[in-house]
Amino acid sequence: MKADSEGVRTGIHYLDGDRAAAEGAIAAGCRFFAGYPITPSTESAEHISERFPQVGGIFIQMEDEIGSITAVIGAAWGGARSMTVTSGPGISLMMENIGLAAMLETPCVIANVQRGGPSTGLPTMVGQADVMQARWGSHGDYEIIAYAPESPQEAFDLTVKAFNMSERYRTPVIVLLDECVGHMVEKVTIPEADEIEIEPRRLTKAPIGEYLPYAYGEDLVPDMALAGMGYRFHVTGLTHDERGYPDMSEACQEWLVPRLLEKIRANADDIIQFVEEDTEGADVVVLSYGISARVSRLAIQMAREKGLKVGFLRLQAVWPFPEKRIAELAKQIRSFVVVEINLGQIFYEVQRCAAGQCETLLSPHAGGGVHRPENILKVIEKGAKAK
Amino acid sequence: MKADSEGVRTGIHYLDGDRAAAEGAIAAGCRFFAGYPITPSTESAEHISERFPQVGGIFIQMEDEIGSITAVIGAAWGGARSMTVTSGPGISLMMENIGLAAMLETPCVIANVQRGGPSTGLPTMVGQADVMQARWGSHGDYEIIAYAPESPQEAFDLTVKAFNMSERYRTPVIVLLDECVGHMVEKVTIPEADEIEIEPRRLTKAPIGEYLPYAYGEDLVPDMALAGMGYRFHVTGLTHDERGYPDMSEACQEWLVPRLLEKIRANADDIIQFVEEDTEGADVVVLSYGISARVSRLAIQMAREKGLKVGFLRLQAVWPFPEKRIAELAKQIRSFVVVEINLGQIFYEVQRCAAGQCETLLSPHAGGGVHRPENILKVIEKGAKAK
Amino acid sequence: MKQEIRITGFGGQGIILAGVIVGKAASIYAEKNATMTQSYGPEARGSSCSTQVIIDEQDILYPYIRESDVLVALSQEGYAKFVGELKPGGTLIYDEDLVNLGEAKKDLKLFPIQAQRIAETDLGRRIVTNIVMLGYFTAASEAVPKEAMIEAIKTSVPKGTIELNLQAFERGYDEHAQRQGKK
Amino acid sequence: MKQEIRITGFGGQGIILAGVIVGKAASIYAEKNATMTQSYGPEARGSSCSTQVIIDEQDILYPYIRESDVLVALSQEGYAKFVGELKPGGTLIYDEDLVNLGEAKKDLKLFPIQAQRIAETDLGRRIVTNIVMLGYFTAASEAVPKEAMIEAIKTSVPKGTIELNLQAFERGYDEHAQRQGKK
Amino acid sequence: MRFWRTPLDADKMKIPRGELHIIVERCKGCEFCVEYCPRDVLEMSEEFNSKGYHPPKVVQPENCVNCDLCEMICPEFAIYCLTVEEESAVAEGGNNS
Amino acid sequence: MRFWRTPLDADKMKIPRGELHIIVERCKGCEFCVEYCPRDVLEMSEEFNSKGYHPPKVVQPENCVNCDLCEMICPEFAIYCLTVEEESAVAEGGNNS
Amino acid sequence: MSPKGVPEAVIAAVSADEHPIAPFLRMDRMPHIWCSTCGIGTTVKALASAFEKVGTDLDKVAIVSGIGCTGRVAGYVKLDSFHSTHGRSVPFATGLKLANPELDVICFSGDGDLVAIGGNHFIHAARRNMDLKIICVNNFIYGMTGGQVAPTTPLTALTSTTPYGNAEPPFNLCHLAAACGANYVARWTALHVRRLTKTFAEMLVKPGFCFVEIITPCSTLYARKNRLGTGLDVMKYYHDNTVIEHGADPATTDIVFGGPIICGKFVERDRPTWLDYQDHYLGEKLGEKYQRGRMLQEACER
Amino acid sequence: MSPKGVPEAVIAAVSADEHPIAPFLRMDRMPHIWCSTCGIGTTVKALASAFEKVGTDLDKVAIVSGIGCTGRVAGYVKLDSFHSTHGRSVPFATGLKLANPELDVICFSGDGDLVAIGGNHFIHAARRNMDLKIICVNNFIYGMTGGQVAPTTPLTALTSTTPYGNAEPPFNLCHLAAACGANYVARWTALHVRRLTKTFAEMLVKPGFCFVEIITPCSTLYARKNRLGTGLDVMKYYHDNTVIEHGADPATTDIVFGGPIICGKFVERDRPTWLDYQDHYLGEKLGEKYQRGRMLQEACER
Ligand SMILES: Cc1ncc(C[n+]2csc(CCOP(=O)(O)OP(=O)(O)O)c2C)c(N)n1
Ligand SMILES: Cc1ncc(C[n+]2csc(CCOP(=O)(O)OP(=O)(O)O)c2C)c(N)n1
Ligand code: SF4
Ligand code: SF4
Ligand code: SF4
Ligand code: SF4
Ligand code: SF4
Ligand code: SF4
Ligand SMILES: [Mg+2]
Ligand SMILES: [Mg+2]
Repeated sequence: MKADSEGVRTGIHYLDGDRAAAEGAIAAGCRFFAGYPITPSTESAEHISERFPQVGGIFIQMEDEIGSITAVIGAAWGGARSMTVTSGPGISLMMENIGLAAMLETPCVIANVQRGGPSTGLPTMVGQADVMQARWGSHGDYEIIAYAPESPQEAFDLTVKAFNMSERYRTPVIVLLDECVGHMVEKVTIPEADEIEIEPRRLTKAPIGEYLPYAYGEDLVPDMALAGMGYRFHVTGLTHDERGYPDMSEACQEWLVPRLLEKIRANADDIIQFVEEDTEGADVVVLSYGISARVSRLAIQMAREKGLKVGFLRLQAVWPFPEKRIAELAKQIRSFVVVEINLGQIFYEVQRCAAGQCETLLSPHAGGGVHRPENILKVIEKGAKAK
Repeated sequence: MKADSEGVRTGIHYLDGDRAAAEGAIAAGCRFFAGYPITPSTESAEHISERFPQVGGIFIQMEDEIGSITAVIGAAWGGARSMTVTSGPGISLMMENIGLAAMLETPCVIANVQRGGPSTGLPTMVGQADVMQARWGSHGDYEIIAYAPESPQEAFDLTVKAFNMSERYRTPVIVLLDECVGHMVEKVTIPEADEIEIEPRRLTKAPIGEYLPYAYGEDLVPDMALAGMGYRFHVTGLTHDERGYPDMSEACQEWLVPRLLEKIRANADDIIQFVEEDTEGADVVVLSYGISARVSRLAIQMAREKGLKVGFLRLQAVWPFPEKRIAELAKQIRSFVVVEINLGQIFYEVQRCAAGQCETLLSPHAGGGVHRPENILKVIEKGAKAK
Repeated sequence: MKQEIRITGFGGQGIILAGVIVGKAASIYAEKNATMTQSYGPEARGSSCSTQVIIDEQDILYPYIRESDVLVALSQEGYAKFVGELKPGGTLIYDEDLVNLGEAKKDLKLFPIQAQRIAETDLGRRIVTNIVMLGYFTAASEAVPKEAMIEAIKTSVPKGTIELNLQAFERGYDEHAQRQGKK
Repeated sequence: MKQEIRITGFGGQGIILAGVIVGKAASIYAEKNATMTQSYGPEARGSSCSTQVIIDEQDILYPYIRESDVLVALSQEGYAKFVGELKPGGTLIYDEDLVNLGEAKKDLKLFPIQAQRIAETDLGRRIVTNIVMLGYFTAASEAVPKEAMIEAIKTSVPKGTIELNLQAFERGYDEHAQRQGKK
Repeated sequence: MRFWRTPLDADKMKIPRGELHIIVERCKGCEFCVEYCPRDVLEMSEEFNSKGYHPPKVVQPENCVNCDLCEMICPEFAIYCLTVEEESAVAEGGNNS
Repeated sequence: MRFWRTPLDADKMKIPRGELHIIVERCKGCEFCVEYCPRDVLEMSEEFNSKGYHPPKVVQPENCVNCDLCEMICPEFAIYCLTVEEESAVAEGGNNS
Repeated sequence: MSPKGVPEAVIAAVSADEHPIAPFLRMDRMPHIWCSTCGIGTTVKALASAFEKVGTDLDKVAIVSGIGCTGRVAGYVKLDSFHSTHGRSVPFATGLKLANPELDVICFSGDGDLVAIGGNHFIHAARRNMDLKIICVNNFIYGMTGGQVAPTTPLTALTSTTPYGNAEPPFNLCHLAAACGANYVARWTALHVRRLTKTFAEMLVKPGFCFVEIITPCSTLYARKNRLGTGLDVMKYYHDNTVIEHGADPATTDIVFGGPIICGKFVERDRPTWLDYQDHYLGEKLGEKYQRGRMLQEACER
Repeated sequence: MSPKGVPEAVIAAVSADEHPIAPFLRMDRMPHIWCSTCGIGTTVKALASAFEKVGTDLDKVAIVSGIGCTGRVAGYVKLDSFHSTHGRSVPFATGLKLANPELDVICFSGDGDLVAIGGNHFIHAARRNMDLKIICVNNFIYGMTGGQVAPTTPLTALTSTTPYGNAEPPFNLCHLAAACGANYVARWTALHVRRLTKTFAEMLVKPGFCFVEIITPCSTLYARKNRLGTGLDVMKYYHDNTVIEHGADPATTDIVFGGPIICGKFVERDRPTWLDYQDHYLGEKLGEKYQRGRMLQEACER
């Protein structure tokens, strides 16, 4: 279906990434926001607090991040497309209930505007060190979807996509912004409502009395009911059967949990999004995402000026990880150079998927700023000599 | 130094892993416990609530897990060896403040008795799916130390070790039990106090006025002061300089955070502990930890009866990961078979470190029970045919 | 020789304690290895629960029952759930007031008792049903020496109740001789 | 041609808004690309803060200043911190009441103004210091067309204050001509 | 949509009388119903159900005034009392006890 | 160990008189001291400091009774008043203002 | 197969599904997990009766629980029901209610769930006067995890983490709820089934944050540890020691070990709900532009 | 180099380190980050004066803050000082105090820190009567993050997340603290420097959970958004609108936008502290076997 024109601020704007993500959410039909202020994400919440009362949305500032994420989940079951926005310390606090969202198969979106960590770290400065946490931060096995925009425009676009994927796969989706993208102000073009494709919620059409909350078909995603529709269904964060009833058995666990992973893994190609440039014949492929991707491009230009053959792989989705493509490329190149504002996170994934077929090098940065292109260049040069 | 005999219950006991870990903590000098009940970890807390008032320890049941971990950190700065115990949902809630502990370089121990996840999952049944979370669960870059015992005896031994390592490297250490080991009752031999080596806290000896909380020497670990000693020092979860003062700069971040990782990485050999059996000449090396390691042994016996050459690598420390040893072995064998009660976690690490030098196979289990040895055997058989 | 023992019943019957006593007796007082584990859910409260004890001279690798040698059943549900895991020729010890065998496997060694009734009537405390059963189990299964069991009971039950529990144990132990005598 | 512009001052001077206006003017009303970013710490409150605007016809990859073309300084601290990043021959625009150049680099194009004093005295509202400065900047640097700046101001300041702000802008703009005239 | 049932012919009722139903297998023998029945209609039985609990039994069915207290207090949803008309009420709730 | 200083010769003091100290560079011109000085000792100065704030200046030093209010209320720790003995007190706090 | 000792006839005579509560419960999940004499079931029955009394449209009711013995209620009621995480029933319910204000949203949870780990959500929701009905089964203990001390455990009481007696003063939940702004505050014991039903019925029609505390026997853990006898003995204790005092100042209703239990309706007032406040103030400011959070479901259903 | 407009002499005349507060502050960190007219600094000064008054051994004081403008206090005082995480000053302080009961442990934090995200710890520590001194700078807003609504923001007030006016009723923190069991509860404004100092001095010697709320101007955010004028104007407002009412029932001390601010010492009582309770009950039960949590430092120092 198409976006509701009422919420779509069609036109050209000069917006920061935080606000662009907020506009993306509104365009995608988000009408419930619960959040707790935290730098550098707060602009999103502020923007929404202003916009929502005029588009029929509910904005509530909760007492903390735990309350925020839980209210977001509750609202999803009440029928809202819902969202919260936070940063490092807040996302860590949300981890338990992100697990709940995954377990209940609740469509919802969490934006994490990454700052320098660990702990309180550098609240007003950039980091990209919550990437592995996004995948592994809650206890137990689950899979996550996460997008990492490189500009305010993409913050808008990928937030829309995040909502759509969360509906399609009934799963929490994380938008991994970083402080740079979140606070960077650029031109953002918001299209007409009818140019924005919106994924409808997978509402069940079963007759009352015949609905099974966790029965699923080929695509592994069950249809959803909402409170108040008359189904009188039950859901629980405990291991549960088709009926949504707790079933404390190994057999039920084996039935349930692998599917939670598989519904993402099997559909990875639909979810994954990346930009690949000039990898054909490249010696080195630079892999990056978010703000680091932009800085990388500059380093790549510099390297090309020096005559190096450098390709570029920019992850728009960091999770699921494009394992297959990495493995293929690994066979064709001398090395990957991973550029990220952390001391090695996606780097490990690349290294794993490259499986020794090529070198994997890291151009690290502890946070608080972006890479100096010269430093990336050095690693590219090293990578060009690999093997 | 040696353990304080008052706390050490020398003798032979029939104890479950939870209580054995508690005794290990007491033997290691732990005298502050803050926790919040959660299955299957509660026996630890209960045991300590009974023991502490007789050995001069403070037991407090907090209002939640966040309060618990934070009180544990506070107590460490007040001079106590301190600990908390929890399981899945609780450990997820603790993530923010585990990051604080890492950032402040606070010695303390967190036991996570793993149950089936995600979310509330299978509270009374086993899981091992919090292993990656232990490493990556808090936002930002840091390194963690984590031990995974396979029996109540080892729960005792490794908890003592956990305390010692937390003091030596001034860092939070996680004891990753699992429900099986936590609830399994076996003979536990507690040695004499003077046979238990205790790492003294690295207290500063600097004259008042000359103490720099985050100045460090060769081993990268700064000396500590405690509240009340007269140093009037400051610590913060913000990025900080030698003086412990906040310094919101990229330069300071570059100075601070890489060291937090490096103090663990550079000392990995001292921290890492594993048991290696019959890897010489093996075609397959089974890698496992915790309860799965015991079950694996049975499968290995079965495989050997079939004439397969199978070695065994049992991780007692899962973090830091024994990268070097894996890489070496990979060059000598056909395959690794990773046995864990999850759908692939340490498996990824092994795959990464093996770097394509051998196959890496997973024998997964969704949780709620242990592997059937037959299933592991099948994977071993497959692994023996690899390459 | 390896012995795999299951004790089952419902919450509140002291099943877990029974398992601890057997395991402790074997591992501390009879110098074997013994691993005791339990399965319980929230349903433990008033519903089925069980404990497993593996006794062996060797190291116990796999801590769970693969085929049990002895099943001690104190509830219908527990019996139904676990009788299938008994090995051919295995030992079934059960409270005949609480468990109806139905069409039990043919080749089991059957040891019925009215443990709960004995505890309630003879000893006046239903709470010692489990210990009566342990006495009977000790005599019937010969899995653990009597003396070791007595030591384990002494160090496992609340101080004030040792006497009563030993009495219950002996009563159960004797019941075996009596029943065998009657046969 | 790429333009790298830094505006700096202390918290409360409206530095960030100034950056937004410049960026918006360039990107929306002058059809170039413009990326505006800000550096701020908690110290922003009353302490140094700054904004960067990169203007280019091409895609802007690296969104931060590598060598600035223009520095607009509204505080001593900001001046001291950022004057070094001005490229040889770069443009320095500063409030001469607030910034003491000391031994400034020789080859800069210097544009002093008393923006705060003008705002306070001529316009009666210290709060428009930043807009006075923007007017002066527009005239002095020629980085962004005047019309685009005016449009951007109109859509960026609170509705009720547009008039005042445009007045402030013009006042700053004119100051340039006046000062040039005096030379 | 609502699912609550009203006793059939509620309007025709004259003197409310209770017809007791005990779901023996569900009872956990708490004795609440026996203790708090204002009319001493119930008593604990000697027998036990398959879970080993003693359920109540109806000893004075004619006393029951259908006050519902037993039904309300029972934590197991194991006992309930249906209203029957005076005329039609078979005074032998016993056959249901 | 304690570090609090007591004014020197506290016992010898007769009539408390204040000697005002203003740390001009630290002042943020909030005017609290000026407003709440009970003796109108202070006034905001016209000049501004390097951060652009107007600090206070002492206009009636002889009025100061060393009540410390300015010191207590100043959020910047930018003004303080030391006690001086009547005799020795130079009535020109001005030289410190 | 009939177990020994129970006459066949008795078992056959009635069908469980005939119980009047059957339409309200998931009969396919019976028997429930609660122990013999546990008062949680009684509380559930009272709520069912209150629904009947009020004539609530059960399709428009949602029950949210956290984790705990009481938390299992969500799994047994045949309503839209959500078994969330420990301590989070209130924020979950907040989201649900705000997304669909048509729903009656009820939190049904234990004392530990609501005011130990969930305490912050509890006080803030009360402050906001969020339109939620909070049913708190207070058994003075953490039941589900095996009997640890709760923030409601009276001083000196024995629990598995206070083996020498609780040395920490408990909350008076009614006082806390009232101090934070609840619109309706009442307390009963599990024995007071009729009054409790009446209170539930009142609560169901009362807008705003309503809090009902039910003192309930936990014989397996609390009573056993403290040698209070059987569940029946506990009920008898309630019978003998309850003082009904409607309108009592909540500050005076502390519960001490072995002391009287003051019950009754303590607070009933009419502060506007959160949505009322929003409508009022935002409406005032935005005028026509204000669009109240619509049935947000639309956005999904279109 | 001297900036323009300020005569050299004035600057040179005094040394910052001569300020009587210097021994109490980390002078190497001055100037602090707080805005002009922010009241936090005044509160810090009052605490310093109280220490002096009481003669506290500053080596045995620890200050714990969470995150916020006020939270920065920990970084400026020359004491053992801990800048923990947002909302967690109270449990951090709890651990610190219990590990070393010799210490005076003071939490110095903002309203959002203490009762928004930290609310649960706050109420439980008050219930336990944990021996902590809680200083809450209430500026009605989240300062550090740029002025969002706080659970103390009065109805109708403008903030960056209530652009149309706050439509959510605030907590009365003194009432909350009192209802949960605090031993000492008082409120002043940043204008009441002398009384505040006296209150701090009392608090420092009072055992148990003590709570002092200081209403403080945040001109940059709260006052600006709400057009309340300069910080000085806000101080004048306090001057004109404060009602001092010692012993007032905390329930009657709500603060409304534009209304009077009731100040004073509201509660002073003598409930035993958490450690007192432990000593009493555990000592009673365990007799000689009871070993009070010793200076746990020993375990590290041996
Ligand atoms: C985050 C988290 N911490 C702890 C637990 C373990 N837990 C489950 S229920 C419970 C307490 C139950 O007590 P209460 O809320 O009073 O309910 P009751 O069982 O007494 O009805 C606890 C601590 C959990 N599930 N999740
Ligand atoms: C877990 C977490 N959530 C949110 C934040 C962001 N944050 C920092 S301070 C603050 C609120 C500050 O308000 P208050 O406590 O009233 O202190 P003030 O700045 O007003 O003195 C917030 C929300 C954080 N640091 N950590
Ligand atoms: S309905 Fe009333 S009178 Fe009849 S048995 Fe039940 S409690 Fe007794
Ligand atoms: S109240 Fe219910 S459970 Fe209790 S004895 Fe009566 S029928 Fe049985
Ligand atoms: S000490 Fe008192 S009288 Fe003197 S200047 Fe300060 S406030 Fe005025
Ligand atoms: S109170 Fe302090 S900051 Fe304010 S004007 Fe006076 S000296 Fe300056
Ligand atoms: S443990 Fe207590 S609260 Fe839980 S079901 Fe049993 S009696 Fe009820
Ligand atoms: S923002 Fe407000 S609270 Fe923070 S320092 Fe400035 S005036 Fe103070
Ligand atoms: Mg409870
Ligand atoms: Mg505040």
